Amino acid sequence: MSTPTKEAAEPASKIDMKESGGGGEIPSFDVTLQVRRYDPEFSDEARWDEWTVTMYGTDRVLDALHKVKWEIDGSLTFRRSCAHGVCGSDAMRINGRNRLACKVLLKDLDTSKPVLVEPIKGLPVEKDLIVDMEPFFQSYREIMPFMVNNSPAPTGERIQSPEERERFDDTTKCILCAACTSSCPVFWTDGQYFGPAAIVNAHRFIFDSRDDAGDMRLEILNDKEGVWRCRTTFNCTDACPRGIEVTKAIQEVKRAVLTRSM
Amino acid sequence: MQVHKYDVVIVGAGGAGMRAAIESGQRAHTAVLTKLYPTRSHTGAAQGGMCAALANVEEDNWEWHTFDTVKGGDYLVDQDAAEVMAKEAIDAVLDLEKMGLPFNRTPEGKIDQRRFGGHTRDHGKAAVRRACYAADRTGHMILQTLYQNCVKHNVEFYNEYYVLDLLTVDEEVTREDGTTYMQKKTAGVVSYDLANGEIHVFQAKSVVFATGGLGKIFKTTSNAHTLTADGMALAYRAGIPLEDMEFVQFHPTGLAGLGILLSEAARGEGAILRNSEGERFMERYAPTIKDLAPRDIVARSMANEVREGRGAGPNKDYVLLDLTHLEPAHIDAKLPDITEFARTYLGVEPYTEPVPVFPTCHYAMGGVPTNVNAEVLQDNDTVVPGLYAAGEVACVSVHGSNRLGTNSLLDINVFGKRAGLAAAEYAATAEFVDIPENPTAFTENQLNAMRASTGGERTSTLRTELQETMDANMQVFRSEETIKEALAVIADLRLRYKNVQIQDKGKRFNLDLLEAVELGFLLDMAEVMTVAALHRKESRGGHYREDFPERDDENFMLHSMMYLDPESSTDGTNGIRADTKPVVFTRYEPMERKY
Amino acid sequence: MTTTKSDALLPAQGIEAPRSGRIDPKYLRSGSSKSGSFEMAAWVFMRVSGAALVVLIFVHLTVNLLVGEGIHQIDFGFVAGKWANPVWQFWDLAMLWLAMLHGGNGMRTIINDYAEKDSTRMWLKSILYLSVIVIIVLGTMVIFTFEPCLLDSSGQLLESSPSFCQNV
Amino acid sequence: MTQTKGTLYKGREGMWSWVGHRITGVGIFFFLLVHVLDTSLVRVSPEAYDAVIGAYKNPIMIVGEIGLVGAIVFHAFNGLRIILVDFWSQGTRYHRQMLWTVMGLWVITMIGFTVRHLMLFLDGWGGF
Ligand SMILES: Cc1cc2nc3c(=O)[nH]c(=O)nc-3n(C[C@H](O)[C@H](O)[C@H](O)COP(=O)(O)OP(=O)(O)OC[C@H]3O[C@@H](n4cnc5c(N)ncnc54)[C@H](O)[C@@H]3O)c2cc1C
Ligand code: HEM
Ligand code: SF4
Ligand code: F3S
Ligand code: FES
Repeated sequence: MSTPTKEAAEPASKIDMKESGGGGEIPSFDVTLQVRRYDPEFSDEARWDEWTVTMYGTDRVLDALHKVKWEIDGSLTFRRSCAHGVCGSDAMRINGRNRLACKVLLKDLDTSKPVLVEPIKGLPVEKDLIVDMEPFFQSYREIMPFMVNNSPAPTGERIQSPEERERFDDTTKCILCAACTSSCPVFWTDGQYFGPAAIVNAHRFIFDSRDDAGDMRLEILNDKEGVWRCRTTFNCTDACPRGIEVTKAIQEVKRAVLTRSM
Repeated sequence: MQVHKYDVVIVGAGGAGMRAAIESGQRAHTAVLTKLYPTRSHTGAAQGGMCAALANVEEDNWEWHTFDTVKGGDYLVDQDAAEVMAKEAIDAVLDLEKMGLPFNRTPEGKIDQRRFGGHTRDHGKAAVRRACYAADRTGHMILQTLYQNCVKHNVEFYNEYYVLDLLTVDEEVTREDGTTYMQKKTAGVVSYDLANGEIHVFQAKSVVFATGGLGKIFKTTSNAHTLTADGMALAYRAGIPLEDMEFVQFHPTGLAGLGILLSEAARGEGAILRNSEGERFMERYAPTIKDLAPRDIVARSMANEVREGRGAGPNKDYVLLDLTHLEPAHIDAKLPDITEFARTYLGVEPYTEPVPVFPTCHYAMGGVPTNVNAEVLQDNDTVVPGLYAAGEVACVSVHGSNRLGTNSLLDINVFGKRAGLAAAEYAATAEFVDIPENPTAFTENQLNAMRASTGGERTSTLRTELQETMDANMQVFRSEETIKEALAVIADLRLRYKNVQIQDKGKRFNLDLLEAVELGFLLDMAEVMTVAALHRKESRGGHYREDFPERDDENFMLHSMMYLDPESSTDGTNGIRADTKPVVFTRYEPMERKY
Repeated sequence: MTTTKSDALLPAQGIEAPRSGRIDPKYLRSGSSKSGSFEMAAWVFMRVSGAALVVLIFVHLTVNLLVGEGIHQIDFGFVAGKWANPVWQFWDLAMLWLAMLHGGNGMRTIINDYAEKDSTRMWLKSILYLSVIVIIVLGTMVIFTFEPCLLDSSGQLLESSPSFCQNV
Repeated sequence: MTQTKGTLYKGREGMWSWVGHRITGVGIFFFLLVHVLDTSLVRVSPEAYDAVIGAYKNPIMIVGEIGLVGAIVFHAFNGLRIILVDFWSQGTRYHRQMLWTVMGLWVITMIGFTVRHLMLFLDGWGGF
């Protein structure tokens, strides 16, 4: 950290505080939310509910959902926790695309039309926006998402160069939100495909220089439901809220499986 | 009602819970109950790093780390515990590395370390590189790595199981001198399956609480929606005291209105705090180190600007973090997370616009009292057999009145591991304690009453009122007047809470119901915090009393201990008995805390 | 490890950890019967055959449609003229095989994706395989047994015969 | 309930190119089935073959042929793009640019083909 204590004069700010800093009124606007709802306790049919709420410029879709839940209809159900895009609870389909509700600002949407909110596709819907995540985590568990190192542990750390560390950096960012897997047209078809998230997490270990079980993971993903089912549709990459290059990771795994069998 | 029987039940699957589960799961029949999928826990939000005196990049040792921790906590730290933590920090980091955590590396391939506020070499001589980190997502990597190892060791998770009651049994024990006391014993927990609303009883020899913090007591917080003080409230309701609850850390730079954390690194890189007039106000409060003053001082200065009408924004309720004089390339290189948060959430472009910030409730220094083996205490020194606590829910106390950055990720690993080991070891020889009769009665009555209520009060209204009063009266400035104001509001809210009515009458995923239950935890803990604050008539660390602005070692070099006690009445609040506990000193004499 | 079942004072029920055995059976992978290496080979084949087909098909289209009189030149004589040359015979044979196998495998993927029931899947694939075999066999036979210089009943060369038949 | 209905997923270039690839692939496959069958008629008799092939020379079929060639050309170029995405290390980063290239090449090829095909067709066409 640099210490800016010795500067001769206070560094010039590029803005006139009185104007921009004094801040105008945070704009408020009305948003219509259309949520696809389903509660098997009361009906086998899914339905669309619609509410119009007044929201502010800094509000996100999650805030609008909360507003409905807290002020209008307490039975509206969705998962959430951190509210800033790091826990992966609230992947849902917003205006047709998988997003984290806590990362989509309402003002970035076209609020002249209703905002459509649906559960993510391809996993069994349990209630409203909540889906059963178990099949998703099952695939994750199957790819051995943990370090395997059979050599005797050194007293200190295992040495790894910054370049070796960089090799799998991208895929360590995954928060297991399922936005990718549930955006994949192949996964939608029968839910048998391992799915991008499982492959991303396998990639994280396959390319970790400290790990010894890469071959086993490649074998697992050489399954008929493994990497070969990916048709490079890139929906996963587009959906990933962490900006992981998911398809790239999948392609690297495919090439690794190929190289290994040759 | 369904009954399960496990040697060890761990409540919470954040960093502390899963670290415990990895140890206990390999030694005893263990279940982890968590109201969230493990990887949703808030440990994943931590960015900065985890400290350990590895001395990988420069000279360092655990004794210096102990000193920094003690001093950072304004000497209210139990020094024996701080020593344990600083000493075991090294293994804690190496354990994680061997579990696979992808730490950033030095050119030689060792774990890289960086500086962090309050961590110094040789007792304050200069800043030291002690924080081990994985980019700007150390907490995320810790959470993922621990979960991965739980998968590896086949830990049994009960996901989306809310623990709503701690089952203990009181037994009369006669001391050597003939006097008697009530010894608590752990029998198990009662939990609620979110998916279908069924109640499950878990009988266990050992129960480990690792339920995290209480940020949602406040309106502005860096904490998750789900951090509602559950574990503290459950322990408290079961008759366990709570220690040092008045100490809450407010982080200076939360995104205004949202509370999302912007790391201290921003100011380290030269960002400047300004008020609505564009003035660099920290020059007035800390003329030499200005914006880089300690967290509590900066937070208070910011709040003071707002209070005196120099806040920015339409409601004049925040100040501005100005990065516009920095090169965009520099901002991108050093502060990518900050720029992303500011853009995503406030739509503010930090290259050209100042970012609205305000202190945000960040961390609870207090909690369920434990000794260094993570064993929960039912008073100043009696251990409750079979009950353990670790992580933010616990108070060991290693953070005293103010936690140093990076010491919490360390805390959850060191004491999480200790809790898991101790719980398994205890379970190896202990007998099950019989579950009390009607174990689910309390929980079921509570839930049924809420389901049936027609009182018309909304959970969200009460919660908002609580959070607003806490922000207004119990934040960085407190005085007898504001504390009493908060107490009055809380008392009123507690009455209204009886009339809380929920709208979702279903069994499946009834989060409406659970939010109402969580509000009960928040109200209880807000009250305890406020009463504790009322009793501490001094200013120390995160607790600042305008009517007592000085630290008062003579009268208050003591931990506070708050007991649920229906017979007691303190300053107008009924039901809380305030007591104290001595602070443990080993090598460091209290000094004035200045940097 | 100690016992799972509760045998103490409360009714004992050995309850599994939830949501691990609770997966919707639709998602359970029935321990893959078909070896992955087949899928890998198919994947590679799609790429190799695709690359080859680009050349084969583009030349085919150019020769048939873009040079000479284009579409109007195509008649029996044109085909006969081409197949008199073994290069074209081989060309069309390769195209036939590669395209059918490539297309057939592509169709197999698509059936795998969308058939909802195992029985439907089996039926569709049987029909697919059968038609691919029939077409390949038929096409191959046509190319190899093709007789360019047909005579009519009177023993005269047919009008549509390619010009080289005159020289025979 | 497994949600199969609801709104259409709003995929981007990658998804739509895949949809296109799949549809063209299926289309070409069925054409090929027919095409092999009609070509087999050369074994039956020249008249039969010429009669069927004659059908390809009618103006409606000409439009169909342009469609077919359009499908093949797209499938072929996009197939090459997929191969690049698979084997070129930077392929996934530039898949969008490559798709625009595919579309550009497709337009150029199709203009060329259509003009030439129509000219040749009109040249030799005797009218209805
Ligand atoms: C934004 C942010 C940044 C931070 N940065 C740093 C940093 O850089 N360095 C550092 O050292 N510290 C940092 N901290 C602090 C540190 O991250 C936390 O204190 C620590 O992670 C707490 O871990 P935990 O395991 O105690 O709780 P958590 O991770 O919060 O986990 C709580 C668990 O308890 C479960 N639970 C809660 N209630 C119940 C219930 N009733 N029944 C069942 N389960 C329940 C939840 O499901 C969850 O699994 C940061 C904190 C925040 C908010
Ligand atoms: C012209 C050259 C061709 C090239 C370069 C080519 C390339 C490809 C490639 C690379 C794939 C794999 C796509 C994937 O895995 O995602 C594919 C799939 C396919 N091809 Fe071709 N192909 C060509 C010609 C043909 C022909 C002639 C047919 C028809 C007989 C055909 C039918 C199909 C089908 C049905 C698929 C499956 C589509 C899917 O799974 O989505 N292709 N092609
Ligand atoms: S890869 Fe991205 S989208 Fe997929 S689960 Fe991980 S974070 Fe979510
Ligand atoms: S969306 Fe699916 S098809 Fe492949 S590129 Fe992503 S996994
Ligand atoms: S609530 Fe955590 S990712 Fe959105």
